[in-house]
Amino acid sequence: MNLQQLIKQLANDSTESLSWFLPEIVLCAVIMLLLLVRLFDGKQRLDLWFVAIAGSVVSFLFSQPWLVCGGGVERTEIFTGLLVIDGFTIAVRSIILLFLVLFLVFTKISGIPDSDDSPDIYTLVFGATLGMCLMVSSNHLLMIFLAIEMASVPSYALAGMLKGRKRGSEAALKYAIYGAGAAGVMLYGISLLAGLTSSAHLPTIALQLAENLGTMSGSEQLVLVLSGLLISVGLAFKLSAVPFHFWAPDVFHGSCAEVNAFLSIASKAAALGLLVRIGIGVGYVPGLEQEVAQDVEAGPAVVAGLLPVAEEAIEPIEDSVEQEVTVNEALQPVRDFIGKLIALLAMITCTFGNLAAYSQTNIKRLLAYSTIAHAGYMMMAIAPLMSSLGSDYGVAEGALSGLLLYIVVYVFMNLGAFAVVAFLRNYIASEEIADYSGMIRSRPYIVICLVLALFSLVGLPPLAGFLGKFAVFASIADAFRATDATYLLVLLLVGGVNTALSLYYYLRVAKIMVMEEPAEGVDIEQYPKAGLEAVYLVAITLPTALLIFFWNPVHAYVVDAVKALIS
Amino acid sequence: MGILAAVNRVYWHEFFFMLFAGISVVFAVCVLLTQNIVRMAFYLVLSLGSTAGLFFLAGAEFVGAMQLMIYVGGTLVLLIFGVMLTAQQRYVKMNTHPTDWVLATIVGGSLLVLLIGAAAGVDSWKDASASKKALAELDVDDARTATPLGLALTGVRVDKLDSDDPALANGQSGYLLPFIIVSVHLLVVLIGAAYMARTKRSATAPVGRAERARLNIMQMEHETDDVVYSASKQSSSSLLDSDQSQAEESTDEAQE
Amino acid sequence: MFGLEITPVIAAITVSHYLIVGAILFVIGAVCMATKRNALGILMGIELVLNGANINFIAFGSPYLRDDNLGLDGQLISLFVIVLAAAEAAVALAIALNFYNNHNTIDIDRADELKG
Amino acid sequence: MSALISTIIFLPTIIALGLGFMPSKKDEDGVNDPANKNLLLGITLVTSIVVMLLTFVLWTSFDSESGAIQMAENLAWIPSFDISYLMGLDGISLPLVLLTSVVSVLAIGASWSINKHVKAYCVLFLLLMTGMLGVFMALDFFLFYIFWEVMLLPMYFLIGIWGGPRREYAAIKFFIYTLVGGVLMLIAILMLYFSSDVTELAQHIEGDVTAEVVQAELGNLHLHETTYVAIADNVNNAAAGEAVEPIHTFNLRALASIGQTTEQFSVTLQRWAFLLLFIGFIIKVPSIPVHTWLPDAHVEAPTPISMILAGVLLKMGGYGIIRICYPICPHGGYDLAYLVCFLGVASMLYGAFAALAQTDFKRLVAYSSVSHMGYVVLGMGVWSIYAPEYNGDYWAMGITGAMYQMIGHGISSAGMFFMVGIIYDRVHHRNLAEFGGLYGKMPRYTALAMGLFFAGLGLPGLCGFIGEVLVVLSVWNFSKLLAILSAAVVILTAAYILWCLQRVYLGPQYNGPHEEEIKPINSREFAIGGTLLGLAIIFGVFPNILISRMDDTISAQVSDLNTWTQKVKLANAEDAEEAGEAEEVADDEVHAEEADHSDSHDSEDAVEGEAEDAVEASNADRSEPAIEQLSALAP
Repeated sequence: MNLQQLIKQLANDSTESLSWFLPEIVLCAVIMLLLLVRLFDGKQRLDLWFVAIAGSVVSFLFSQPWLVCGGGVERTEIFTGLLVIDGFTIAVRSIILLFLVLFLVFTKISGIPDSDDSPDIYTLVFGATLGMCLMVSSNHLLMIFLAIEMASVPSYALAGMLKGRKRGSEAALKYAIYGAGAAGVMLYGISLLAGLTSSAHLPTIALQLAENLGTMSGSEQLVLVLSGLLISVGLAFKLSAVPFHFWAPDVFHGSCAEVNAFLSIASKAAALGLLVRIGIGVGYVPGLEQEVAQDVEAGPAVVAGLLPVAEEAIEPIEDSVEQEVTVNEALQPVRDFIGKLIALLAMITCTFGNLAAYSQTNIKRLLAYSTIAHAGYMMMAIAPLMSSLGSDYGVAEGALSGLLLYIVVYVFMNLGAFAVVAFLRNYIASEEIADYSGMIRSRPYIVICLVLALFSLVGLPPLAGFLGKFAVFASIADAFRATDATYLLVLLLVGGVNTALSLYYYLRVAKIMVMEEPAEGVDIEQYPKAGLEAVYLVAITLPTALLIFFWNPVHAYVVDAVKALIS
Repeated sequence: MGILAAVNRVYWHEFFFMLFAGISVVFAVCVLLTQNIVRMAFYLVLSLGSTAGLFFLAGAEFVGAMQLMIYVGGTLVLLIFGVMLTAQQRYVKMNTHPTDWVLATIVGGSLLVLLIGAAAGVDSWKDASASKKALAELDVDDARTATPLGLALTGVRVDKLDSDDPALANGQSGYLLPFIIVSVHLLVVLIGAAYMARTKRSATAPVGRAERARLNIMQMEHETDDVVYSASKQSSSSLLDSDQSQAEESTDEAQE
Repeated sequence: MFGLEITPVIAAITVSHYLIVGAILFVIGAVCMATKRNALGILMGIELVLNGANINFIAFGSPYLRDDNLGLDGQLISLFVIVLAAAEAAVALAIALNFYNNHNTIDIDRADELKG
Repeated sequence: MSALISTIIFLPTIIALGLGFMPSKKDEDGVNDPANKNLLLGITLVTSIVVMLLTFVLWTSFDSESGAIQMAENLAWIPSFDISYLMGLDGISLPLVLLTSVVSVLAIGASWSINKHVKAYCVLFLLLMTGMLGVFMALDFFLFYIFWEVMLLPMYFLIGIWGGPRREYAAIKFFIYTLVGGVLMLIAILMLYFSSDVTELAQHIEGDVTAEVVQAELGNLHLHETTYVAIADNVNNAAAGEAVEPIHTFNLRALASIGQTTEQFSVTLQRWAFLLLFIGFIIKVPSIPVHTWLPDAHVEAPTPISMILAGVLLKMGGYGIIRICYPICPHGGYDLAYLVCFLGVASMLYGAFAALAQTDFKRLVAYSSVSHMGYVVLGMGVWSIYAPEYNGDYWAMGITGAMYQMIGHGISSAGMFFMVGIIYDRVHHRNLAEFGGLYGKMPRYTALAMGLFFAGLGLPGLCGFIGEVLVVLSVWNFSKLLAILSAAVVILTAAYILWCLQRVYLGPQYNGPHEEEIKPINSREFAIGGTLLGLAIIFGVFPNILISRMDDTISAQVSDLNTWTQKVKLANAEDAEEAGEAEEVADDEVHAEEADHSDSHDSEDAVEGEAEDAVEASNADRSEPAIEQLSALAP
């Protein structure tokens, strides 16, 4: 193959890839636009928020969430295998972009950032979102690291968004230092993994592992486990999983509620997406069963889409087809390792988050620990996914769709909670739970929205949080039935116990706001009553309260989204 | 070439490896042990600089050059700027708590033993025959990695097309996307850094909700704008310049 | 020691030798992050960690050291790591200076407003 | 398919949403303007009366000759999980639905003492009604769980906002206890759901299997139409030797059928599921050792909410055990019968002794609830304590007794709490030592109170008697010791109730605070108390009103479980040495047996072995003795 052919192939690949990459391109364009518009003097007249919101809506539309309906999206590797597009990518990316739209509306209503800062802040937000979109589609070790950096580095600056504040700058510094350290550790793990398998492309790594796993020496296994642990440090940091959660309460406390919402929702969703990507990426080689079942001729066609150097690939792939029957079976130890590691982390994270939340007096710290706990619940879904990926696709599909449902629900309930915190801060200049007491007298609608969001976070039926939890727990129970692995039963019990544990601290907030007398010295009456805030909150809370009636379509959607991923 | 020359060459390779590795490790240890932030920065420059030598030895001369230019010439200079801006007398030396030392030594030591054990335990990694063979056949033409690197950055991979392992030949990706997307990242980061470093503009007073929100946050922490702003004005203006120029530099270099 | 042939002292250089240098830099960087009180010192520790990883990438990718190597991927990844480290350092530094301006200290142990 | 049940359940919710937009006129302290309060409470009262009238329609249109599910409503809700909106009534749920609607009306009537935040009160009360009614009529496990948890939130706020001094503690305690139970239940639900496969129920069908055939066979399970199609496909595919996906189900009837006629739920699973479900339910009943929320919650709750708690909420636990625990996990129920009976008797004794020791009037009534609900648990547990002398009829009697006790206690305890509430409204304390001599000052009230407390005591001729006697009789045949103990509790009950009546109503004179406030009860209070007392007398004198409607359902369920016992437990025990043969029999039966007991006579032809006679014998004369004995009891 000469250079010309290679370049032609590249051109084809890139053109095809671009059509899947439109949302990211729009995000890039908005970043440029936010920069360029400032060059002209029209800044005083044009509020850049409108540019941002328009960009986010366009980007959301380009993410085409409806494509996955009916399981219509096949797994496609784009940009020469760096990224992968499938139903899961599209769904999570859409959720993140939808959240971006809601978030921008939220910041407009809450007034932070003000019009001076907004161009910079929105640039950072869009930059971080771009990184998150890449996180959920990464298929390559470099892209994983790059995407994490792209999502994290702007977030560090966002945490210190309100300048001139001691707490804000402290939060930003802590976040930046811990985050950079975790990223460095993760990179070291990535280097070991890449060196051991001589590749950075996840499916290739999986193939290499499947080939060599049986003959690995003790030291090689040690390297593999070490690299897995080191990579999990970086991921655990992004997920705020115990024991790498310590930044979360401080950062949440120090930065404003708007940034908290961004960090706790978009960042978590993306980190979970990446976790799934890595788990499936190195633990499973998709599509091999199909190839085996079909005629061998189908092989090259699939591979040609997958890989850049197709013509050379045809010959070897046919060889590998013969071994492929066992590839996914051979990877079972890898999956078990990932599944058990994540199950363990999830249990500790969940329990710790819930216990630590008990003693909090600041609502943002409380919600930070609640975020940690919820990261634990969501990570629980990965365990059944990994345990049954190679054996029982129905179970794996259920687990992944459960996770997706949880993320969807989580967007609304957590955004609702943080929005209330921000709005109340604007009223009473306080984020102490004690100052919220008796708030129902003066702002009943806001309080009812927060109470619904909190009980949804508990997972109380019929609120939406229950549906997420139910889906995740159900998949664990299903996987337990299918595999009889004891750790899944333990996971289920821990999840259940935690649900009950978490009740008390959410309930305490509700109790203080609803049942106690209004706090001394908190004068809320001077501010206008319901307005945009109430409208926004109701719009965010309604999905939480009503999802149970529309559960079936949403469930059908998430099931469609994960279909092409693992079959 | 005679036998003597060949032996000489092998000797030099190992000699330089030991030299660069030694400098790198020794000065890294110095970075760790010194309590003086200015010296720390200096040792770091030496340590990372000699790492570039290791890159050259391993045949990655382009990366080695970039290491010198971006890392030593850019990032570390940036750090040194930071050191100079904050190096008031009392912050130059800050002693680590002894308990931290003990803990860190124990944890770090066991991690080191584990990592070295792992690194030195894998057979295919300590197989000297490959390196001997490669060095024996080394030709000046083979050493040009800049061209394939440049091609890879535009998305075309020309190495390993004839690899024995089919899977490895497949898993090669062009790096056009990260090459482009990283520039967007650098732009965002540049704006972020500039935002963090500069004082708050107050060309227009915030109105309505925004004002209320800002005032409330200030009130919550019992701070006022003025005190903080006046303190930050002086240093941040100078930082802004250095910051931008460095970041721009790295952007340019990355796209070379 | 660790199965390495040390007699003759100057044996042929292999991937393992590079990895050991990388591991040492990584661990020193990690210890640096844990022990330094100066925020900039911590940042320097992070640079060491990233360099340790980079040495690994270069070693794994070097055709002089190993047959079934990582190839150009190793060099490319380390290139990107250098660029990303620069970006990260820029932001971290700006944040550190911001912290310095607000607190009039660069001692990370003095960052104790946020507790509980 | 009429939507009567759905109307009953969701009417309160709709009105509650409407009330949310009503103006609420309050002063600074949240005390409502009287006219506004009357309007809001009036709307709520009318709503509850309409609901009650609709439940009377259910009562009259209920076919008491059939033990099957009636008036079922079945909609596909979440087909992907096979969750359907399945509502229906049978003889077990009907009396409880009626009890709920009647007690709700009376509780609203008793709510005029509420002055603060009346709008919120009414909204929460109506939501609570939806939850309670839904629990009793849901026949889908998932739906049941949703309703079960739905009523938590309103109840929490109802206790926490309008309750007594320690209301917040009591409300949180109630909430946490119930949620823990709910979580355990959820885990059991998931375990059962994923182990179930309804295909097996239809596998005995021969020939060309179509959805219609399956529906004809399994129609009494009220599965959804699409499920029948899926089952038919599965059976056909299995016959053709193709792999089939299991069809999981949340349908309570289908789960029961699976639990009794197949081996999908292993013995271990059944024991664990039974235990988890049982804990979840006895938290609600409540039985020791998880009863500690009850005294706090009942004491701190406002009077109408205490009436609801004692009158309705406690019954959900008993209902759950009858409806879910035993039919779905017979192995668990059979093996753990000792545990159940022990808890029942222990609760009875503990509750009675604790009541004796109380000085707080309301706390005494609360502990009497613990004691009385012990009969319910005991009545349900008498299944199999002495297996060799097993006779299913006594269990039917025990269950009937438990059901009757639930209704009777629902009336008498609601009445007792209302009586306590009346005096508390006047004198603002509940210290038994400071009462006395109310007889002279409030004669009508005292008469009502005496009647209701005697009903609680279990005096013949009043509603409490029937249930207790049935339970004790049924226990007698299994364990004399337990029977004697439970009979002895009657003496203890008499002791604390009579002593209490003596201290409060008789006594020389009232010697507590606020003596001037004591005035005769008004007509609203008299109407509510009178209605309760009237009901207590009616159900005490004419037990057949209820029993005739419950009996067929209970005997149907018990006979199914008898069949199971003969086949699985007893046959195995008797033929221990011929274990192999017995298993064969069981296997045959598994395929031959169907859920519908009316078909069971036909299918028994296929049964071979010793179990056959016993089964037929027990089926032939089932349902007779209970009624006969009852008519003998009625004066």
